[in-house]
This record gives sequence, C-alpha cells and structure tokens, in this order.
Amino acid sequence: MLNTNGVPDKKQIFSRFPDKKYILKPKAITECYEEIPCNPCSTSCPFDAIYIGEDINTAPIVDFEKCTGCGICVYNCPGLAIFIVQELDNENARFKIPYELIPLPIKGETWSGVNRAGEVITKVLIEKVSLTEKQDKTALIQVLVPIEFINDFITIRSKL
Amino acid sequence: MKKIDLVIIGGGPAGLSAAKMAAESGLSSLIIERNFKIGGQLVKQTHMFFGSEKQYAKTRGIDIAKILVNDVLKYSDMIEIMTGTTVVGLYKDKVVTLLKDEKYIKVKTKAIIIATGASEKVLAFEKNDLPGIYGAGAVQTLMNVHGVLPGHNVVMVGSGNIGLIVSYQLIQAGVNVLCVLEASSEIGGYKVHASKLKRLGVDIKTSHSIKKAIGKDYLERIIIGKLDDKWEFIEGSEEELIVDALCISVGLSPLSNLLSMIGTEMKYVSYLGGLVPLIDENYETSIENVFVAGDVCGVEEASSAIVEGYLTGLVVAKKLGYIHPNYDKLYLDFKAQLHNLRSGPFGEKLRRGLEEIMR
Amino acid sequence: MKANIVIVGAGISGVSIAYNLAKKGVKDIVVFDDNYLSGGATGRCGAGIRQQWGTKNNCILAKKSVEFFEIAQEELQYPRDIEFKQEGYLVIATTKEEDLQFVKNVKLQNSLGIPAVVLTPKEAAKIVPHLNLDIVTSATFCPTDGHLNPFTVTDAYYLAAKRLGVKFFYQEKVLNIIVKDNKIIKVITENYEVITNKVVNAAGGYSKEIGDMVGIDIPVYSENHEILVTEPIEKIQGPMVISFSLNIYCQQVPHGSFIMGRSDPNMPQGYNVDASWHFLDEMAKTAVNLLPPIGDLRVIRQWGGLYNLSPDRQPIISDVKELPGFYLACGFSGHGFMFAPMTGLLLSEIILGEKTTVDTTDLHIDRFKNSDFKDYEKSVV
Amino acid sequence: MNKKDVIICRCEDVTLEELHNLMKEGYTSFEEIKRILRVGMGSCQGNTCGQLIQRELANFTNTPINKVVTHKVRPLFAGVKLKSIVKALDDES
Amino acid sequence: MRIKEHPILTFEEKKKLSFFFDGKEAYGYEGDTIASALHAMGVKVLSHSIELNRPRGLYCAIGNCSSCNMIVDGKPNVRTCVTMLVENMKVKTQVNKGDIYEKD
Repeated sequence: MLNTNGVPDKKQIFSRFPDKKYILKPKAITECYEEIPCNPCSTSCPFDAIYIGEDINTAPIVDFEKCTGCGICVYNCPGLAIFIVQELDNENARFKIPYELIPLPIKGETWSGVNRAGEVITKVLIEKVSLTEKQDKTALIQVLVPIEFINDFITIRSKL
Repeated sequence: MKKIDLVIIGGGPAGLSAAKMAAESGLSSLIIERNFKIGGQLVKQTHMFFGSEKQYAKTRGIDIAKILVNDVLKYSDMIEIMTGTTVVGLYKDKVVTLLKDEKYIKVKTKAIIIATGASEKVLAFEKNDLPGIYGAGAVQTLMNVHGVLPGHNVVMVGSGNIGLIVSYQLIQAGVNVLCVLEASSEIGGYKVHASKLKRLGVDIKTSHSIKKAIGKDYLERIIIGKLDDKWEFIEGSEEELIVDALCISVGLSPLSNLLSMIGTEMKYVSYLGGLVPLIDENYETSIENVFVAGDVCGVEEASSAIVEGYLTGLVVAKKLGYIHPNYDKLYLDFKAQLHNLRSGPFGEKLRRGLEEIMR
Repeated sequence: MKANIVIVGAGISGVSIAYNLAKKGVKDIVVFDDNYLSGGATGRCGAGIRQQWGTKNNCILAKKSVEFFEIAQEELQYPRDIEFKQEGYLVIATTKEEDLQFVKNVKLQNSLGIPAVVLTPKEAAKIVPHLNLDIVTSATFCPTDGHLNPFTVTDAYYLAAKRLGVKFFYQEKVLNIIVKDNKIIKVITENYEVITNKVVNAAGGYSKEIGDMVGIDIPVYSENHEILVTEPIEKIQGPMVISFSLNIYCQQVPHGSFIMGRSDPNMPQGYNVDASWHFLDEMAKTAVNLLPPIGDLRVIRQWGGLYNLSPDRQPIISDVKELPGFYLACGFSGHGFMFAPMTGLLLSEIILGEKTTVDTTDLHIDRFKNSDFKDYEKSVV
Repeated sequence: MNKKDVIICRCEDVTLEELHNLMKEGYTSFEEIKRILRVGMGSCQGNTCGQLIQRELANFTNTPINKVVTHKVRPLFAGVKLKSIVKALDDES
Repeated sequence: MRIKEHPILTFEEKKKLSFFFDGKEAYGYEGDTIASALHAMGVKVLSHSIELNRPRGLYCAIGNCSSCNMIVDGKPNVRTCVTMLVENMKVKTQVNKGDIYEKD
C-alpha cells in the first residue's frame, strides 16, 4: 500500500493510465497521488496538457488529447513521479523514465527492469539516454519493455 | 559597539529573502549565519523542490541557495553578511552578541528578524551515542558539502520527508541503504519520495524502530524491532542488521532558543514541531520589533520560509520608515502565496498550529 | 487544611527551618513555594561557604553552619552527594586599607575559633598559582571554608524534612495572609486555605511582600546579582577566590566548571533577574585580570538572582513583636545559603521559645528601629 | 531495555535509568531534574536532551506533551572564552 | 571514504592540508572541518564522554551536541564539527574534561 510501503495499488496505477487508444502514442503518466503544493509539471508543459490550476495543492490531471509525450514534465517533476509510456506494438512498450544515479546506462545495453515494489521483473533494452543542460542532472532514459509489463515497469537497475 | 538598524539571525532561505526585501525597501541589514556559507539547509539539498515558480519549484536546493545568495549579493552595499558567526546572546535592550571564531562582537540594533530554522530531534535507544550514529543533517553535510561518506551500509530511522530524501541522497552517493524504519503505522513524508526509494529496492518498514545499537568503539550492528499500537516493541520481532552507519531523522523542532532567551511569549504547539513564539499576522512577536520567519515559528518547507522572509523584510522596513514602492501589491502577493502553499491537506496541521499562535 | 506552622519559601532557609522544627517534634508543618525546588535565590547562588567575615554575628553564624555542613550528609541521610568541599576561601586584598582591615578581621575570626590566616601574595600564590600577583597586596585564607552543591543540599534538607512529615507544596504561590485581632488566622494560596496562627517568612527576594501582607514593614529590598558559569575542565583551583575591592568571587566547583559573580553598583532595586551583556563584560574583565589563565575558559551560561539586602548586610532571624506568630528569616544580603543550618536551628528555637544556641539580639528586626545599628558588614560582594 | 546504556544528556552523561529513577522518586518536572542530574546545564544547554526529557516526562506523568515545560534558555547559546569578551572591550576603547 | 563521482554534485580538487592527529601525520582538504577530514580518514571516535568515558563521534555537525569535542593546538573542548581544518593543526582525542594548561 502506498501509505505503508510506498507502492501504489493496481487501482491507483490504472487510474492514471489513459484509454488504450491514447497510449498508442507516447503519453505522460503522473504518479502523484497526494495533494501536495506543487505545480512544475503543469507550468513546464509546452502543450498546456497538464492541469493543476490556481490551487497548487491540486493533483495533476493530464489532457491526453494535448499530451505529446515529449518528456519535458518527466525531468521537471521534483518527485520523479512522471514517466512516458507508449504501446509500441504487440511485443513492446516504450518508456521514458527519469534517472538520477550513476553510472548512466548507454544506448544498446540491456538492463534489469524493475517494478514499483523494487523487484526485477524483466530485461529491458536501453534505446536512448539524454541528459542536456536543460534537464539539470535528471537524465531521461528511453527503454524498450516487454508489453506484458506495461503496467508494472517503473525503472531500471544495473546493467546485465 | 556596532550599530545597525536590522539584524537578521540566520542566513537560510527565510533570512536571505528578508534581507533582500528589506534592502529593496531601502533598509540596510546585517545577516548573521553560523555556517561557513549562507544558504541554510539548501546548500546540501541536491533534490528538486516542490512549490510553485515563485518559490523556485523544480530547482535543486543547492541552486535555489545560489539564486537567493546572488539576490543578496546584488545589494552588497546594503546587506552585510557575517558567516561562521553564532549569535550567543540576545538581550532585552536589543543588544545581540556574536561569536566569530574566537572573536566576541556586540551589536546594538532597532529590529531583529529571527530566522534560525529548526533543529533535529534525537532518539533514546540503547547505545544511542555510539560513533557511527548521526543526525540526518550531519549526514547531508558530510556527504553533500564535504563529499565524505558516513558509511557503506546505512539504516535510516524516520520516514518523514527528510528521512526519505536523505535516504535517496545516500543511494545517489553510492551508499547501500538497508531500510527505512518508521515507528508510525504509515509513512510520514510525501509518498512520491517513498515510491522513489521503494523502486530502488529500499524497504520502508512501518511500525518498526531501532531498539539497540551494538559496537565497542563505534557502530557495528543494530537490532530493530516491530512496534505494537502503543509503540512498544513486540517480543520476538527483533532483527539484527550489520551496518556501519545509522541515520536519525525523527523530526525537527523550531530552533527558538533565542526567542526564549529574550523573553518572547511562547507556546508549545505539536503541529508546528515544538516551542514557538506567539506572532501577529506580520510575524511580529510579543516583543516589539522582534520578528520571526521560517521554521523557527513552525516547521515547514523552504518554499514557505522564503515567502515568510520576503514578508517580514517588507514589514520590518516599513516599521522602521522604509516603505517599498510596491508595498501593498507585494504584501498581498506574499500573503496569497503563503495561503496557497498551506491550503492543501498537508497544510492542515500547519494551519491549525498557526491559528494557535496568533496574537 | 490546618497547620501548626506555615513556612513561606522552600529555598535553603525554608527547608532548614522546616527540618529543624520537624526534628524537634513539631507536627503539621506546611511549606509553600511559588517555584520549583530551589527555583529562587538558592538555586541561583554561588554556593560558597565562608567564615571570614567582618562582623561577629556573621562569623558565628557561618562557623556554626560549617560545623553542620561537615556532618550534613550523614545527619540528613542523603542518598546523593551534597558535594561539600572544604578547600578554603582565599580572600584577596588589593589596597592598603584592605590589608589593615583584613588583619583586624582575621583577629576577630581567630578569637571566635575560625582558623583563618593572613598571607603574603607569595604565600597566596602557593594556594592558587594562577593569581595575578601584580594586583594582590595581601590575602587571608581559611582552609575550612568551602563550597556545596546548592541543589543537592536543599534537596537533602527537603527529603529529610519530608521524612519527618513536613508537607511541601511547590508551584503554589501564597496570595495572602489573613490577620484578625492582631493574630494570624489563615494563609491563602492559589489552591488552598490553611488555618494556622504561625507563619515563617523565608521568601528570600520576596520577603518584603510577605511582610506587607500582614502589615509588617521589613526594611529590606531586593536587587539582581548576576553569575556566570563556564564549561567544566580538569581541576586547577581548590579554594574560592574572592575580593571585595575588585568585586569578584570565583570558584571551581567539583564538577569542573567555574562559577563567578560580582555586583553591579548601578543595579536598580527590584525583582528583575535578567542576565545582561554588561555583566558579562565586567565579569570577564575582572576575572581575567585577577586569574589570567581562566581567560581560556568558555562561558556557557549566565543568570541573575535576587539578593535580599538588609540595612546592615546581616540577616534578620527573629520574631516580630508587633505580630505574634510571625517569624522572619530574611535580609541575608546574599549569604542566606551558607547560614542556612543556623537559620533553621535558631528560628526553631525562637518559635518554640527555647534558649537560642547563640545570642540573637543583634539579628532581631528591632535593631533597625535604632538608626545607628552597631555593625555594618563590609565583607560583601 | 538496558536503560543504563541509553544516553539522555550527552554533555553530562545522564542515562535513562537515572532519569527514570528520579521520576519514580517524585521529581517530575524538568527544573527539578535539572537541579539534581545537571541535564540542561551542560554546554549544549538542553538543546539535545530537552526534547527527550519532555517526552519521558509526558509519558511518566501522563500529561500531554504540550503541557510539559522544558528547559529555560539563558544566554549564552554557545561558549565564549572570557578572554574574547575582554578582547572585545579592549578593542572598543 | 570520499565521494569520487556523484550524479548531481561535482567535488572540485581542493588544496591538500596536512595536520597531526594524535601525533601522527594526516591530511584533509581545504574546506574540510576537522571532523570531516578525520571522518574521511575513517576516524569515527573523536572524544570520550566526561563522566562515563563513552566513545563519541560526530553527531549533529552544527556545533550543538558536544560529541566531537577535541583538543586542538593544545586547547580542549574545541567543537571539531564546526572548526575548519588549518594546515599543521595539532588535533588530539580528548579523554577528560580538558586541561587548561597546554600539555603536549
């Protein structure tokens, strides 16, 4: 349970995933379940796709019509609670996740894929690593994840 | 004796913003900071901050410190900064005594903004004084200021935001965090921080605490245990862990000693973290021209400390006859920002606490 | 509630009076204090024990009190340490006048059996090597003077009195004392009304206020005297070093810290007990001048406390002719702590109508009715 | 729990056992305990122990923690050498 | 135990400072406190408590808790967590309340 071990339950997770029709394109998933005073995801979105409003304690709402999955909100989220997901085909999903550890993965490497409980669940392929000045030390890692883990995968751990 | 109109005690987010706003209003000040550099706790915060743009949200603490420091340095003709300097005495005739290295200095002032922040609470358990057991703040200083690791295998006690954040920082520095212990049945800090740790494989053990530290000269092992609903250890739940560092992060209390010293009316308010001064809507205490800003009047985030600093700087300047050209507009804006930061469910306890100390 | 005797004030004087009365079999003694155990002047004092005085009365009170302190640990059956150390008082003279006065004082002290001696500066330096001899003209030394822990010795009396049945009420302010037909009938506190016809005023800095409640004008006033304490270090000084002309007393207590104080000639009368930066300045200057090496010690704490000063700087231990049943233990002028054993004993004797151990005529409040009272104690910091 | 091994006051080395024993004797305020155990009188001036003792007192006396009075704060906040104070005076004149 | 690489922070190469710890030569870097330099060397026990002689080390790092008091250049009770390291400093473990007269 989120409150006792930091792992959101299935219901919470699904509540943030959009309809399947949207996810065929990259979309931002905001895993921010509490009303905390924070709004950079909203203010940083160039497409005005994340709504928070005047009261910055409001939980973010993503407008999946507007969201392009660009990933800017991912490295702008102070809680590292946003990732981009896309159902690529019948076999793979593509994720863009924030990463603030060293060493950074390198394109082409295979890493362990980890779920929200911190367990290794699969192998994932590193497709792209970006870390520009603008990202301010939060790297954006693009990974290819087996489709069955689309609702479970959250981050990567150690090169295989 | 040195004379200056405004003395600001504490060069953290609250103190720096206060100095900036006083200077913008035309009032000179002296900032006294006991650390070797100004910026307060921000100088060791490597994580991005929450809040809104006005409080530099999504910027890392270390970089917010730089912004605030630069703001103050722009007014170098009006803001004097003394670092490595501790206020040792505060007297009713508004004489502030300082210690810088071995030098004792007396300053006579008209107004004082106390922005001393908060200090860490300590915990009582067996061998709680063994070397290798640290306050979370000390660990951050060692790691993020001096670049020195506290150990290789660490357990964190406390799952408030600081406990969670410092655990994450330990991992970033390459330290193995075995687990986070939380005496309460629920995680104390923001869940996004908790989730971040959990996915890195760190267990957050709620209803658990440290029972005993073991080691001859320094920490070698710890015994942890599960707590029942009365916070007593459940027999047989003990578990031994091999660690070389234990980090204690069981909450902050306002560092309000100087306010007690000068005889300010105070009240113990649990919602605010401990003993805090009674204040009016402008953060003035029961002693005229003695103001407070930041955690010293209730433990919160750096974002609200910044705004409280701006507000008190603005108000003190006016009281001493220096009125900011945009006074009314700024005053309302700062009030609105504070209201906004505190209006959510996490701000509820704070709101109730602040109500209790309104004069 | 009914009481045989109500004692106002549970400082060292109050607890000693209670103990002495209870020991003599008096039942139903009630003690009120508006603070905690030793929260007033007792807990704020320098806690030195000195027999080197300039008046006969003070010498006798002090000597007899020391005799009690020497056996107090056993007599009071105290489980903790009262930390009585007898390593003497070194009284420093810095002027010709003091040299002469001190010779007279020692003569008086010796005549009363107090083993004080006059020393040359060199001899003084053998006892306290870090003295600045440039400013010392002579000294006197009494090896049986010393120091006690003011908290534990008060606690010791308190526990002993409690064992003998005395009832103590702390944080309980006496609001009024009702007198009817020139007789005390009742003491009113915040939470109690006590029927009694005997009240002992041992209220320290507030004794004048207690007198006012029953219409007795006690010629005393209160004044803030400040003290500082340093961090503890390994032992370097045995005796208390004191100088009246330099206005300082300075002692390393067994725990290791130095306690020192001085008086401020410009201090207004009143009940203020604030600490001041001004005191710190003057104290540091005086102390480092007289004892240069202690300049390296860090001051960690300063505070103020009330002296209750009498016109001749000697205590008032007496009954009150104008109001039978009202007794005084006040006006100690900064030395109530060290006289406490005698204060308790003498007052118990006065209250019970016994012959007093020493003549108390000169301690009676009536001595001030005479405008030119006999002695004035000059050996006061 | 071995209370002898739980340090309440670092400056004066006061253990939880000493604290509990004193509370059992009837000393149930910070001020009284300070006078006997020296807690709050060391160089940190109660900064470390104050809050721990407050909690122990609240538990022992069954009092809400906000009603438990803790240590008084007096100058100085940190130790100052006597000679530093003298030096400042010399510099002034 | 100094951090060499860090995802967020960069630790610049700083001037090396040599000092003496309990008579032996040691070194730290400019910007170090005495306590952080000793810590980087793996020294955890900085003092022994005054009554019970318990080992103590860095705890608060803000000069509050007195656990890191050491003898520095002959002077006792120096709070090493808030005292900057200086070239050639003589740092010694303190085992008593401190002696006012310098003993080498």
